[in-house]
Amino acid sequence: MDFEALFKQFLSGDVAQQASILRSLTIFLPELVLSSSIVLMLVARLVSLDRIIPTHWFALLGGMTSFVIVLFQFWEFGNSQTVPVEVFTGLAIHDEFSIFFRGFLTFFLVFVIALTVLTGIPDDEDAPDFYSLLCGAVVGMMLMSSANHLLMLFIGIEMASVPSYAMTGFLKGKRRSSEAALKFVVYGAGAAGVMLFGISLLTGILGTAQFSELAPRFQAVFANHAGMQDPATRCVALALLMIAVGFAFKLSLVPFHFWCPDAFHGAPAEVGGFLSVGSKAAAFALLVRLTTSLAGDGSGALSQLSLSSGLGLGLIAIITTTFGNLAAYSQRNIKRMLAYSTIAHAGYMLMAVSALLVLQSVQTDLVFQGNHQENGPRAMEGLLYYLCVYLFMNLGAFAIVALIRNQTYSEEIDDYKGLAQQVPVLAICMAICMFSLVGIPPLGGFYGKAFIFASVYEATNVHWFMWLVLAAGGLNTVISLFYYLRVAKTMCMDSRPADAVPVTLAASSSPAMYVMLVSGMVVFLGIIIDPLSKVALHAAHALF
Amino acid sequence: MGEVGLNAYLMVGAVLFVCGVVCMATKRNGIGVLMGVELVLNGANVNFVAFSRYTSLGLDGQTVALFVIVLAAAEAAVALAIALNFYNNHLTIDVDRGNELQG
Amino acid sequence: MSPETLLTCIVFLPAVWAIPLVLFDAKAKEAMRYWGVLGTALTFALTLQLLMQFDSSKSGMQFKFDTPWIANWNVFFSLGVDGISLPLVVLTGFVCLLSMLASWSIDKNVKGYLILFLILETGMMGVFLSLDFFLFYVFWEVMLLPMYFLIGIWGGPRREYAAIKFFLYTLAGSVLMLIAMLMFYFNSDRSFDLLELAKIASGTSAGRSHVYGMSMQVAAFIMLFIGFAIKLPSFPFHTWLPDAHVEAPTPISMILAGVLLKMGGYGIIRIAFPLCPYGAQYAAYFLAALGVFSIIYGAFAAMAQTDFKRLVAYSSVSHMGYVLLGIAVWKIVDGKTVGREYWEMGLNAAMFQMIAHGISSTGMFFMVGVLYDRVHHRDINKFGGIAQVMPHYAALAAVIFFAGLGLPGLCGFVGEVFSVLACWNFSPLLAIVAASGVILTAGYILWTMQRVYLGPEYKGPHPEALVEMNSRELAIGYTLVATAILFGVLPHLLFDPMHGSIQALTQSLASSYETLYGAIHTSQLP
Amino acid sequence: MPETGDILMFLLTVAWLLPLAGFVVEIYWLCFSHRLNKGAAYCAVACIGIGFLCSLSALLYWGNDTHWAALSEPDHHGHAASHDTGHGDAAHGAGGHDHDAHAGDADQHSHDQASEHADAPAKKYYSGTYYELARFGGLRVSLDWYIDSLTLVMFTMVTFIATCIHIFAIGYMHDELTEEYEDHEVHLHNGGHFSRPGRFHRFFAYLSLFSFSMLGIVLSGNIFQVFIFWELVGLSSYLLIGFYIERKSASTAANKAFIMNRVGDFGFLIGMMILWTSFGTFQFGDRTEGAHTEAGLFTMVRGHDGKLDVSEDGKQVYLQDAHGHRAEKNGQPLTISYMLLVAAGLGVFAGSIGKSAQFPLQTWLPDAMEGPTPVSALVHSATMVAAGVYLAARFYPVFTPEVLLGIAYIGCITLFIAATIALVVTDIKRVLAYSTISQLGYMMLAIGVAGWGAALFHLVTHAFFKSLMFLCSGSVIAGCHHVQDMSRMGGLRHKMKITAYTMLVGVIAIAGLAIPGTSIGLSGFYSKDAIVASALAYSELNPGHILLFIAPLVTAGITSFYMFRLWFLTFAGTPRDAHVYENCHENPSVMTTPLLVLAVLAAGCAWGGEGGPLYRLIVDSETVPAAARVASVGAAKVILPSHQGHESDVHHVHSTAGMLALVSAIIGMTLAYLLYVKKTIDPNQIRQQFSGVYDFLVDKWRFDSLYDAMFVAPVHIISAWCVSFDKGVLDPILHSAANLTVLTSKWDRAFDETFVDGLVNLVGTVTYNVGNSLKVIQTGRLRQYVMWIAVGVIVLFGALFTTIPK
Repeated sequence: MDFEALFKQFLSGDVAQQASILRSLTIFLPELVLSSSIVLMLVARLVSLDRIIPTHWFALLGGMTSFVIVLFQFWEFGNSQTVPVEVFTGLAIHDEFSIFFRGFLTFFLVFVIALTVLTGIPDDEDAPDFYSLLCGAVVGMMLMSSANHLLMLFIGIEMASVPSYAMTGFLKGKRRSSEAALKFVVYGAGAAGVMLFGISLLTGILGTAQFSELAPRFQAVFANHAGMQDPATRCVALALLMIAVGFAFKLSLVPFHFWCPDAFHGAPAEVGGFLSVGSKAAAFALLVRLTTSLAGDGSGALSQLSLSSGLGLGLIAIITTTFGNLAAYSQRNIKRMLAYSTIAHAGYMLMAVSALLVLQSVQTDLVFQGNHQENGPRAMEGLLYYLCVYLFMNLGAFAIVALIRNQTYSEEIDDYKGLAQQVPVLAICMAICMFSLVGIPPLGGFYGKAFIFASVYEATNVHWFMWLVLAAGGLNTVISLFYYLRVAKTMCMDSRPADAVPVTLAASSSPAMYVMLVSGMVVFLGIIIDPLSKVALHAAHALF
Repeated sequence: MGEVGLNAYLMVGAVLFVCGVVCMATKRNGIGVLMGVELVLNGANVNFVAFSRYTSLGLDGQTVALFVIVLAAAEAAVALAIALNFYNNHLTIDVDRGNELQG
Repeated sequence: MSPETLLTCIVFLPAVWAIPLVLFDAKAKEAMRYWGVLGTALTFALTLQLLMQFDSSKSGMQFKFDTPWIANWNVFFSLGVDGISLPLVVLTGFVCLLSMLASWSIDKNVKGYLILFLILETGMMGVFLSLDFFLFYVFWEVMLLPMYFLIGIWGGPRREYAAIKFFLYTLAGSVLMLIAMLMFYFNSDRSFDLLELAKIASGTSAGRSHVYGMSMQVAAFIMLFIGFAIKLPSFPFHTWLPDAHVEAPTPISMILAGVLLKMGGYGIIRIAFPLCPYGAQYAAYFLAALGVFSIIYGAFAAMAQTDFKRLVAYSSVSHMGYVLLGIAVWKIVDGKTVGREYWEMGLNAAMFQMIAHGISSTGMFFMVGVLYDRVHHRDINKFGGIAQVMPHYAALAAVIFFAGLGLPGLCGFVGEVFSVLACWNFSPLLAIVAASGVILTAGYILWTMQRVYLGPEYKGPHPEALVEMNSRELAIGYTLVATAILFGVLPHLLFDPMHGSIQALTQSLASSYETLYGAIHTSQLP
Repeated sequence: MPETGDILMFLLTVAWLLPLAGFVVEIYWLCFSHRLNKGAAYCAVACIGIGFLCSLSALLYWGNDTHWAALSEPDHHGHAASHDTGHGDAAHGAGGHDHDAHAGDADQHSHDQASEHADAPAKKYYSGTYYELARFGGLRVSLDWYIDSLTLVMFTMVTFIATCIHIFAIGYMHDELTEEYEDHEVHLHNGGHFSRPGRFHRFFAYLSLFSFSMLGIVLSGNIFQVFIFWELVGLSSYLLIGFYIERKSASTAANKAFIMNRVGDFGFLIGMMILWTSFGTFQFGDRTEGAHTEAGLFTMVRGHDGKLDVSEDGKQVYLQDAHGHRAEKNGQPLTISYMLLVAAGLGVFAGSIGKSAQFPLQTWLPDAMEGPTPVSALVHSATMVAAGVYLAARFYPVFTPEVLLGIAYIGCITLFIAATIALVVTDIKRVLAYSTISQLGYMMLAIGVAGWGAALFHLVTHAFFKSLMFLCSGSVIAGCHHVQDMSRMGGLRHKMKITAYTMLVGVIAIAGLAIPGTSIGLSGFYSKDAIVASALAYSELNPGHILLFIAPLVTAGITSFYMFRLWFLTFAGTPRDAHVYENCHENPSVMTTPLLVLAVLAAGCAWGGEGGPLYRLIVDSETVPAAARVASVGAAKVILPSHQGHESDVHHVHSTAGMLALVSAIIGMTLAYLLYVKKTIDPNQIRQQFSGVYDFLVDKWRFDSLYDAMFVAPVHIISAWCVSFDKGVLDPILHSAANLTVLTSKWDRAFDETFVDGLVNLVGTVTYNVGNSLKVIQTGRLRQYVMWIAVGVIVLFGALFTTIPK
């Protein structure tokens, strides 16, 4: 094939509803911007430009630019009749859903960078490394959120994970930090390996790695013979399971959560905040995409598949939530506690996915659809809303932890006694975040939870098991009250011990502003729900 | 002696995979653990290549394999760096010595 | 002021009023207190204006105000008031004003206290005014946080225990409520509108022909009832109340007893009954029995207390039992409602009892608080002879306690006697047991008064601190006494606005039960 | 010219509300002027005095308006009444029709009266509504007024006695006019006596409050309203008994009184429920609203002819509408089950039991003597306790013969028990208290044996002489500086003549003495005579119930015995306690004048006996004409004797009964004379001989200890249970629930020591411990983590393999 042919293909793709390489690159612009900002940062240090311009400006600039571009793409989708297209010959897909997540991630990136700047991690020497790792990880997550191919899936996960390993161990001098990093990397690598093996089996049996192809192929393979006696079925089941392990690792679902508490404990709070939100969001995006495309139109064997996988996820969700809440209760170190709460919340969100799958399994049942319209998108909307609120409340909590750590050099909950008397701002914002994590109106956390429970309730019409899921959700909400309240109580009701290190933070100082902004967003999302939920629903529609 | 079939390759891949996992779970030496990781990944690679040869998967498989090799390298690099850092702090690479974080 | 904005103002004025408090200097305590008083006073004034503009001849909702809130889930921000919610709204404004006036004893972190207080008021107003189930739920929970902190920070020695107990009970209840809410939402073409849901339940909705299934109604009713019974509080769910009351500071106890407990009764009348008539009827006897049991049980428990505040708390359990009793006296004989007028009387009595209890128990807690502020203990056996040193106070306290005792001419009487009178039609046995409550109530209240107020001299600690009430306290005391007498002598002032709405409620419930009953017997329902 | 009813209503309402106004003024007297002048007293006296004038003028107006038809010969009147009420027509119409010599002069005049009133027939009673309390659909609760001759008589009596007692109290409470009132009965823990500012104004405020509530009962036009004021008199009696709040005994007695009344009210409430549910109204009289007339309770039960309309099987009673026909509701005739009607009657009567201290609730009244003596005179002898009787009489139409039988026996038991106890009591006030109970028993008995008129007759006379005697005792107590024990008195007649002889009048009156042969005696004689007579008539018709005649007869003797014993011990003989005798003195005129006035009335109020004006006035308002015998249809087969006309049952036996009663009274008196004056028999001997009986009586038949054991103790035990139930059962239930979940979950270690209190701690502990034990999994060992991956995969695969349907 000669050059013209290649060039022509570059300009205008040769396959239907696949974007040409050029178009793909334009669509890929946010990621490109981030990557180029990474390069810029490294070069800047090479020419020691970072002595003049602090490195984080580059990172901030890159993050903001890419966010703006994503916004523009979203707007483009909004009013012109742009249709979802597969980019890079079907490796990735470009639709509202991916845009939503890419926007989410870049937005989040900006906030994290701002936080790191405020808390002074890292120092100027390491700043370029740190921010390039950060941006790289975000790029990986964006790939995850728009992956359309099992290879892309793997690359995305790896790209997201590898920098996180490094960031976890970023405090080089600290024993704990390095230990955490080691555990994280080994565990992560192991999980990745298992996942990859699963992918290899799946692709092998179905003969494709394209998401859009999976469902039909599955139909084709299992149209005639289903059931577990069939080796192929068993093999596919195993493969899916192994892939699930990869996701479970990313989402820190029980029993693949072990890395999470240790990594969060060892890593700086900022990194913890980043991991707990970013990688989780991306992983959920990917999970949803994969499962929905596996469920396909939910006819025949697919319905069977999505129902059973949905129930399986439901079971795991129950275990994860309960485990996370129970384990969190007895923690002394707040980062560890937040790690377990992260696990628990992953469980809540997983409930949404399981509800989605269970509902998808009956989408051909028209009678059911008759009186339960568009329940799939609803479930997704719940998930997305939850993620958005979760961004703010968790980031807020971690930010406050980091700020207090900077002054007291302690992350033990007991050292937070009576902070309300010294820094009411932090205490109040922490209380807001905590109660939002419990899920108490009028704080944003409640609505995400309520929406998810709503779709779980609807799923109970399909399978009784979902009642258990619902009950577990409710029960855990009550249980989780204890340890979240404990933090609020320690900060607001106990009195500050005389010998405790005094903490000072002017309400007008920029860190205080930051914290107030974040927790203010939590309240805001608890009062003005409409816009975000509309956007979320819109994005969710792209999947169906 | 007939032609070697797909299953043989898959068997090799599976064996590699299991070896890798066992190695990860048993080795106390950090480097050894990382090698286990490599084994697991390569087990998967064998599968990919085999499938691309025998099934309708086609070239995709081999492409994936190539990508995986690269990723494995990158991962190994980071992992080794972290292991080195671990050594600096603990003066050993015995992974069991890192048990401060627990509970 | 235009009707719609009026309600919105009533709901949000206190919260908005709290914002400027942030700017106050932490030392300007007096200023902040007056600011708070001003805010509650304005709110009370607004509620009074609502009372003025309210047309008690209409039975339906008035001042309705709708605007979409969460369009996707078609949740509306819809407020409205009818004869059932109006008295409670006014009561809320009234009690909040009084307890704000009683808040001078609070000295620790006044700013935070006032802010939480005002947010709490917004929450309570919202609960009574919202016509959208989701909105109702949100407001219901909004009260939770301020209350938690108000008890937990400004409370007594075991405040944290009490606070978390309160929090836990309420949260557990509201999780159940949430599930019930979802049930109705998904069984009603995605609607949270309470009126619409009630229409569907009564089968008179334009959209749908069939009503909710029986099993669903029973399940939903049980969940809702537990959620509300915890707030009420009714017998097995009452153990949070004594702790919360004992530990909470005086003004907060006043609000707890005066308003928060009413939400339980209000929820049952406004939501549990209209939305699941079948479930309600199914459980009616149980409810009434529970109410009667609470009456007796609370009275007995009160008699054995030595902590003054705990005693009053248990008396609340006993008094709210009449509310439950009055609500539940719905007699059905093969599908037809028998003696609807008596049930109507019961509901009226229940509402009246809620208001009356709002006045009397607020007063009782205030009176206990006055003593506590002076001598800093609440051990009844250490008191005595208070009437000798503080005659004026003792006289006011006596009136309030007699109001609690249910003495004619004071507000306590009408609610209790009417609910008991209405009960005979429903079940003579229960009526007799409930009537025996009058003896017990007299017993423990008189005994308490003898031990606390009568006798030659006060032997407890800090006798020097026993000085007559100051003018602010006198103002509160006299206001309470005046209202107690007013409603005791002219109960129709209260019955007139309620009457229409309650009549409509009973009629629609009766008819809806008949339709459902018919449907069951022609077996159109699961 | 306004309606007669309205004028009466206006006058009585003024009389009723004035004391309330007085109360408000007096209670705040201390705010306006200083506490040490008698302003409060004058205010109170003024209020009640004006009240008396109003009610008297009301009575006169009414009489004038009806040409005193009530005073005419009863048989004509009775005939007229029955005939008139047949058409719901007027009493004074009867006055117009009768051609009797008595009203001869008024004849002409009355004719045109009748003709001019023919078109607008006035009723036997006037009633109306003040305002509605509440209205539920057809049901309405309101404050009404109901005025007939009984109301008027009661009003006049109450206000008059109250006025006297108020005036007396000015003197009696004089020593309260001080800033430093030394109370010698209260000892402080530092040994000294208790001293407090005086409470003059407060006493009169309470008295006014009481007068208001009492008049409220008399005036009220429906049973619910009666209940309201019923409670209010309870309150004011509570306040007055506990007037010396610093005395433990006083406050305890007050509580006892209130709670025991509440026990009665419990029954009252049940009765009201039944009436309310089955009649749908509380009204006594019919109420005309525009066109249609709504029947009141009395009409519903008795119709216009005063007969119960009982169904054939005797199970149901048909209700009547305002026009005297069977009431119907959408075709169905309205009925009430006969048993239910009986229950309602008994319930309402239970209220009377509590209020007028009948067996078994009599024990509170003697303790109530803790209050100042004027209170005992007004509240606990003359008026409030009589309210029970008044209610029973007022509600007579609703009582079936069975209920009446019950009332009779309650009264019978009470009068005997109380009299016997009075034999041994030495506290002068308590003797009177027991005699009060006993006399109330007489009234109840009378009502029970259908002696409706007799009962109320006795009520009024008793009010006079009993209040007289109480005031006398009060004056004795005041004179002897608060000595109440008769065993320390004696010979006081030399020192305080007026008191002594006025007291004697009262004693003779209550003893029912008369000049033998002639039927001329003091008021008590006539009224007791009437009661005994109707009792005899009753027991003649129902030989089974002969006891109902024996008991009052014997008790008549006992009564005169202990009353004379009281008088002899106090006034006659020689002083037993020199100290007391020396210091005692006659009281100022402000206290003695009321005694004289009351003495006159106690002597003469019943002049003419059953032919006299008082009896006629009362009987005029009898709602159930007892012209003929009434045989019961219910369970108890009793026949109620007829009362009116010369051939009535009562009339036959009247003379015999009177004779017997007189004889026993005289016997009693002579006995007392022999024991306490002549000392021919030594009381102490008897005391020793019958020591068992004596102790029994001194212990008041052991009622108090019995009730303590039966009610008070159990209540406290139960309440202790309730609390421990909260602490010990309710929370543990939640504990164990959580406990169970814990055990099922594998991590059951170190739980038990942490059960502290309450669900929260427990669930807290549980979660905490579970969490702790979860920590074990998080070993921190990397290789185990990795191991978990493999294990996880295998386990999950196993799970999948087993669960996926084949």
